[in-house]
Amino acid sequence: MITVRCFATVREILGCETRTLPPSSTPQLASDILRIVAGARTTDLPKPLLVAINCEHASLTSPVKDGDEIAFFPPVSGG
Amino acid sequence: MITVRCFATVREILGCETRTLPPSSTPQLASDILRIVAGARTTDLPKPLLVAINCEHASLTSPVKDGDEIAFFPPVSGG
Amino acid sequence: MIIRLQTADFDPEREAQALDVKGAGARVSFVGTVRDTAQDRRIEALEIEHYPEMTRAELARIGTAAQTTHDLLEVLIIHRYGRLQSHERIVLVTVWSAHRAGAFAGCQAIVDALKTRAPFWKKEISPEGAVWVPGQTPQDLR
Amino acid sequence: MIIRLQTADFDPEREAQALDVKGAGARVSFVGTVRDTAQDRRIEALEIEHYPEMTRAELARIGTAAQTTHDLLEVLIIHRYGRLQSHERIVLVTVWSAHRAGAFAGCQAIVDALKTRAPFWKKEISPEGAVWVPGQTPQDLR
Repeated sequence: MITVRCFATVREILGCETRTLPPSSTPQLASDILRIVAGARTTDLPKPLLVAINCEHASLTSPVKDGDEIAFFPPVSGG
Repeated sequence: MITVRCFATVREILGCETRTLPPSSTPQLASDILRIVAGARTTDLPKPLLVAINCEHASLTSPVKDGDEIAFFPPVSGG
Repeated sequence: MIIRLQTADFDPEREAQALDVKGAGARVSFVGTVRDTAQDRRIEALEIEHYPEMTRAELARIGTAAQTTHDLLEVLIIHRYGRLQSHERIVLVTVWSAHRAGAFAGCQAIVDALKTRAPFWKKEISPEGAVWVPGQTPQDLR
Repeated sequence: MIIRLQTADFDPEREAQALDVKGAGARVSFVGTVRDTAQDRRIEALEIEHYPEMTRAELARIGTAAQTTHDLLEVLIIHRYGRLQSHERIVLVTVWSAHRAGAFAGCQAIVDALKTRAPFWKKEISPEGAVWVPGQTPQDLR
């Protein structure tokens, strides 16, 4: 199982906060997960789109494996 | 009248906090005032010796005139 | 190191006093507050969203890195989330060090990293509507 | 700009709150405290002497310069003198700015200038006796 979480504008555009996906039998990258959850709406998402895997900053080319939590969100504005 | 003030180690070495001197008829520099108040003990004073005239940092070559307040003190250690 | 994420306000001095840091000669604090204007729009409030588990992990990484690099004796980070009115405090970063140079550099390093790496997002609420504040991307991912 | 020279302790947060600074998004504070050791000697207390009229004038010049250079909205400087025990607060410098970069740079500039230009002298009291703390000379007079 892979958990997908979306924040801020990504959450608003995809209309979804948390989603779980079955593990894949073939190796997957963050970009593959994005294709599954965003589909055609990928082009509506903020650029750059930030990715985190297991609560660490990652990128769209980072590998994702069973049990991982992957998150998509826009650039951050804390502080 | 010229007011001379000494602080910290300068005060301790010269044994004097405040002193007044009559105005001079000839132009005077801070170093002239120092010679009057410290005399032979000038060599015992901290180096560098700092000088302020009318509450502004100055140097031993700054001119001093009637009505001025001149101060001698060691390097500072505030904060 | 103390890291707290909360909706409630905090008293910067009381929080600092609660940590009795031995050997510290210098303490530097940063307090960020909600401004009342942004690009000439009047800001009524800020809505702060975050990714709690990652925020906590990222702030711990940021704090630990600064502690090592700048020889900090202690680090305190408090960040609020939820809806905040203008002039309210958002964030507190306080660091302790033996000397001032490390304290200033360490506090600034944490605040800078927090603003580019910690997963917070702000929406500004003004009479004209709500607008997401443009964000920042971590240096190593640009 | 508020400048205070006093023997009494101060509450950094209360002092900052008393100034209601409009438009400030960032506030940076420096608090200097008496350390408990120096060169392996145990410090019991510090005796701080100063030149009151010049201290006030010099801090005003330092604060005004930083305010202009770093776009500060407000500056607060409190410095104690007299006898202070170890761990007691000595000095507070708090600055307000619209943004964090100016606030950090401005606060650090004031603290640095204060340490090299303001006429304060410290004597460390330890069980072995009293020792004057080596001082600093202003940059332009070296």
